[in-house]
Amino acid sequence: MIQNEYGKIISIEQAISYITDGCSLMVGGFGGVGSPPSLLQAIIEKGVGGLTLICNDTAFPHLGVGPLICEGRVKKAIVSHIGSNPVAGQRMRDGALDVEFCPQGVLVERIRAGGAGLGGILVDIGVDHEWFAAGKQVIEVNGKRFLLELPLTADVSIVYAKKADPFGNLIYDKSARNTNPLVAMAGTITIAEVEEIVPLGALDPEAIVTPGVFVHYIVQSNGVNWKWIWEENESPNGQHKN
Amino acid sequence: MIQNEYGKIISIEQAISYITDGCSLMVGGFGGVGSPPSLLQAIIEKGVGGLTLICNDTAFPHLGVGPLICEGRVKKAIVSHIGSNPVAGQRMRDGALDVEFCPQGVLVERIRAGGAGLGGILVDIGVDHEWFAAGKQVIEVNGKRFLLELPLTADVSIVYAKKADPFGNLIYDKSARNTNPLVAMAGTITIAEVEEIVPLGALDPEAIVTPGVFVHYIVQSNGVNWKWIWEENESPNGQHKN
Amino acid sequence: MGRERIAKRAAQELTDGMVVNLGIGIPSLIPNFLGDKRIFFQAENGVLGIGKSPMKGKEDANLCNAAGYPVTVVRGASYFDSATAFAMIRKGLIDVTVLGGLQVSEKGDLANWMVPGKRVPGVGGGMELAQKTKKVIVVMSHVNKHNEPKIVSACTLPLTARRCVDLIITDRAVIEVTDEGLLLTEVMAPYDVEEVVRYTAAPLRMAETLKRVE
Amino acid sequence: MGRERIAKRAAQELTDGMVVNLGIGIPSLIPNFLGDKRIFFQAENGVLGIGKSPMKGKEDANLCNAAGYPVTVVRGASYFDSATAFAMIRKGLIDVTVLGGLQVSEKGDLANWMVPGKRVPGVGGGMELAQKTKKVIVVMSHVNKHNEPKIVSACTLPLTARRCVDLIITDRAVIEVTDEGLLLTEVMAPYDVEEVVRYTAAPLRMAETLKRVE
Repeated sequence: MIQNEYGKIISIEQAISYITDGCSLMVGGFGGVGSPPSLLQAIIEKGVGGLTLICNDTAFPHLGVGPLICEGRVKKAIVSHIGSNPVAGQRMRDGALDVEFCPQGVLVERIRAGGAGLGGILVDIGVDHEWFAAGKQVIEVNGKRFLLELPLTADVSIVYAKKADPFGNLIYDKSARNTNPLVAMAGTITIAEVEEIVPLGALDPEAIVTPGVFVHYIVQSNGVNWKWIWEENESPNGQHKN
Repeated sequence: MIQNEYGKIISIEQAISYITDGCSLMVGGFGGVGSPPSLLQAIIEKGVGGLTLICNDTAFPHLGVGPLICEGRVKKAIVSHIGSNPVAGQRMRDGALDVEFCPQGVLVERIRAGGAGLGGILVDIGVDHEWFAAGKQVIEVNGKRFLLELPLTADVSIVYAKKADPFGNLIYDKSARNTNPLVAMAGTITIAEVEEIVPLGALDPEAIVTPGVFVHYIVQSNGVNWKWIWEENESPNGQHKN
Repeated sequence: MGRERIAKRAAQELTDGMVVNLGIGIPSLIPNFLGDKRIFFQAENGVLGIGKSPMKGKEDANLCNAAGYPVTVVRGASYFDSATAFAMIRKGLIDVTVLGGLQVSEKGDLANWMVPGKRVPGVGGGMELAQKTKKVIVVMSHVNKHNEPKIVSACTLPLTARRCVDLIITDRAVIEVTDEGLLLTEVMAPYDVEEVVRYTAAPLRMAETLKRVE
Repeated sequence: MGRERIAKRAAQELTDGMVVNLGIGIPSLIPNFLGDKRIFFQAENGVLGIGKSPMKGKEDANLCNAAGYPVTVVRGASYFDSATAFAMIRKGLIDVTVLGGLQVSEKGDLANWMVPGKRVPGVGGGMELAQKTKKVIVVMSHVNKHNEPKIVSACTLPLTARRCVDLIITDRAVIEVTDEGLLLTEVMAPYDVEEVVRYTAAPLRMAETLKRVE
C-alpha cells in the first residue's frame, strides 16, 4: 500500500476536473509514443472542447492526441507537424482548426523556456523564412539576426511516465521520455499518468528525471488502449522502416 | 582493459595541450565540488595564463578553480560570486582580475544556451538593476521588460564525472553533478575527467546524464588533491551548517 | 543566542510538505527547530531533499549544500543540474525561502549582497530566490553593528530585488510586509514596542493581535 | 529499386564513429547497407544509438524512432528529452544528416516539407537538421512525377533552409554543392551525362574524376 503522503495521488476523475472547456492543454509524447492514454481517453469521455493543444504533433487519428483532434475538441493546435494525422489537415483546411506550426526544436525549447521561467529565447532557425518569421520580433546580436520565440506554458500539462513516487518524482521509459520532462515543467498544473506508483525512497535520486516539485498530481494509468501503427500495418521489415 | 574505440580516451598531458594562453576555459563545479582536480592541477603545472574563466564561482583559494585565480592565471572571470575566495576579491580591487558578475540562475542558463545553440535568453532577473542591466538590451514582450542575456561558450570545457564509457557518455555523483552537464554541452572542445572509465554498454541508457556526443575527450582522474573546507575547519555540527 | 531564537521563530513558518530554500548564515540553523515536519529543502547546486548533516567521518565530498558543506538526503530526494534548480526557482515552485538581509525597505525591497566599498562577493542565486519565491522571509539582526536600523523606508545599499520580502524576523520583532506597509505582529522580550519602533527607520503599524514573545 | 540504390550510395558517405540523423523515406533504408560500420544514429525524439529493427513480436512501444516505428539500441546508447536532442543538432554535433528532398537549388537551398495547395504537414525538425548539421546529404529521385527536374537554379517551393545542402544523391547522379556551383561527380547507369544535364535545371560542372557507376 502506497502512502499518499503529499496528497498528490488522485483518481483519473479528479484529475480531469482540472481540464475544462477552453483551457490550454499541453501533452507529452511524440507521434503518440509517451502520451498518457488514460487521461486522454477520460478527456474525450468528459466531453470538454475548445482546447488549445500544445504537443509535439497531432499524432495519428486513433492514438495519442489524435482523437482529440478528430472529435473536434481542439480549437487551436501549436505543433511541429500534422503529417501523421490527415484529419488534422482536413480540419485545418475546413477552417475548424487553427494550427500554429513551429519548428520542432524551437517548439520544445519554447516549452522548456515556459517551464524554466524564461521570458523568451533567440533562435536563428527560420529567421529569414517568410512564414516562420512572420509576426515575430527580430533581435540583432553582434550583427547577427535572431527570431525571438516566446515561452509556452499551459493551464494543465499531462505527461506519461514509467514510475512515480508519492512526491511526484518521475522516471520515464526509453524513447517515451521524449517531450515529457519538458511538458512536465511547463504546466500551471502538471498531472503525471504513470505505469507504477512506488513508495517514497524507491527511486534512485540519481535516476530521477523529473523532480517531484514540478508534478502536482499523479494518477495510475490503465495502460495503452490503442493499437500502434506498426501493429496495424504489416510488421516492419528491414532496419529503420518508416 | 577498456577499448578506446572512438579515440576519445587520452592522457591528461594530451588533454592539457588544448588549453593555451589566452583561451576561454569553462569549468564545471560549484564551490569546488564537482570540479576536475587533475586537469586543474595540470593547467597550473603547465603554466598557461591570460585565461578567461567561466565557472559558477571562484571556489576557495586552495581548491577547485581557486588556485587558477590565486596564481594569476585568470585575466577575466565570469562567475556568480567570489565570496568564498578572498584572493579573487583582492585581485579584482588591484585591477589584476576583471570580474563579470552574473546572477547564478542566469549564468547557468547562459551556459545552457551556449550548449544548446541558442542566440540568447530573456530573463526578468535584474531587469531594473543599475548594475546587472547595464549594457544589456532590454526587450519588451507584451508590455513586460526583459533583459537579453547572451549565451556562453568556451574554447575548452572541463568537467568532472563519476563514470564515462569510451563514447563519452557520462554519469555524475550526487551534488557533484551541479553545473557539469551544462558546462559539458558548452565547450567547443569538452574534456571529461572521470573517476572511472567503463566499457561501452556498461552504463544504463536511461541513467546517462550527458550523452557522449557532447564529450570530445576523456581522461582518468587521479582523484581530489585538495582538502575540503569542512575537513580543514572543525567538523560541521548541527544540520545545514554553513 | 539571538541567531538561534530567530531561526527557531522562522522554523514556525514552515509546514509539512513545503519546498524550501535556505540561505547561508542564520537560515542554516532552521532545520534544528523543525521537529518531525517533513520539509523538502532545495539547493541551487542541484539537490531537492537535503537532510541532516552527516556524522563526523561520514561526510561525502560529492554531497554538499550550496555553501559547500556536507549534507545527507531524505527519502524522495533527487539530484539535477543547476539549470534545473533555477528553473524550479524562476517558475515559482519554491514555497518559502529564508534569506539573510542587510536592509529591508517598507515596500519589501531587499538588499543583502554587498556593502559598497567593501569586498564584492557577488550576488550568487539571491536575486532569483528573492524575486521568484512564493514567500520570502528575511532573518537578520534588527540593527547593524553601528546600532543603525536595518529596516528602512528606502534601501541605500545595492538591491537584491524589489518588493520581494513578505516577512521580517529579527532578534527584536516579527514584521509583515503588507500592501499598506509594515505591520508589527510580534515583539521579542526583553525588547518592547517602543524600542522596536525607535530602531525601525520606517513607519510601523501595530497588528491587532500584536503579541509579546517571552 | 532506385530507392535502394540511392540508399546504398548514401551509405558510402558514412564512416566509423559518425553521429548521423536519418530522415524518413529513402534515408531509412541506409542502415541496410552499412556492413559493420559503427554509426551512432540520433533521433529527434531523444535517442542516440539506434540499432536494427526488432524481430517481429519483440517490438517495444516505448522504443521508437522519430517516425514512430519500433527500433532497438546499440551498446553505448542513451535516452534524453527532445530539447537535448535538438541541443545536439543546433550545436552542430551531428556529423551527417540524410534527408529527402522536393527541390535543391544550385546554391544548396533545400525545399523538402510542403507543396503549396497540397496538405501542409508541417516542418517537423527538418529546418534545424538542414541548417545545423555538419554535412547535409539529400537523397531523392532526380525528377518529380511530372518528369520535371528537382535540382533547379532557384527553389520555387517553400524553403526548409538556405545554402545547407552539401551533397545530392539521386537515382541518376551524385552532385556536390560547392562554392562554385554544382559539381557532377558520378553518373548512374543506365543514364549518361547528357541525360543528367538535360534533367537538371541548373548549371553542372563536370568533376575531373567524373565516373560512371554501373
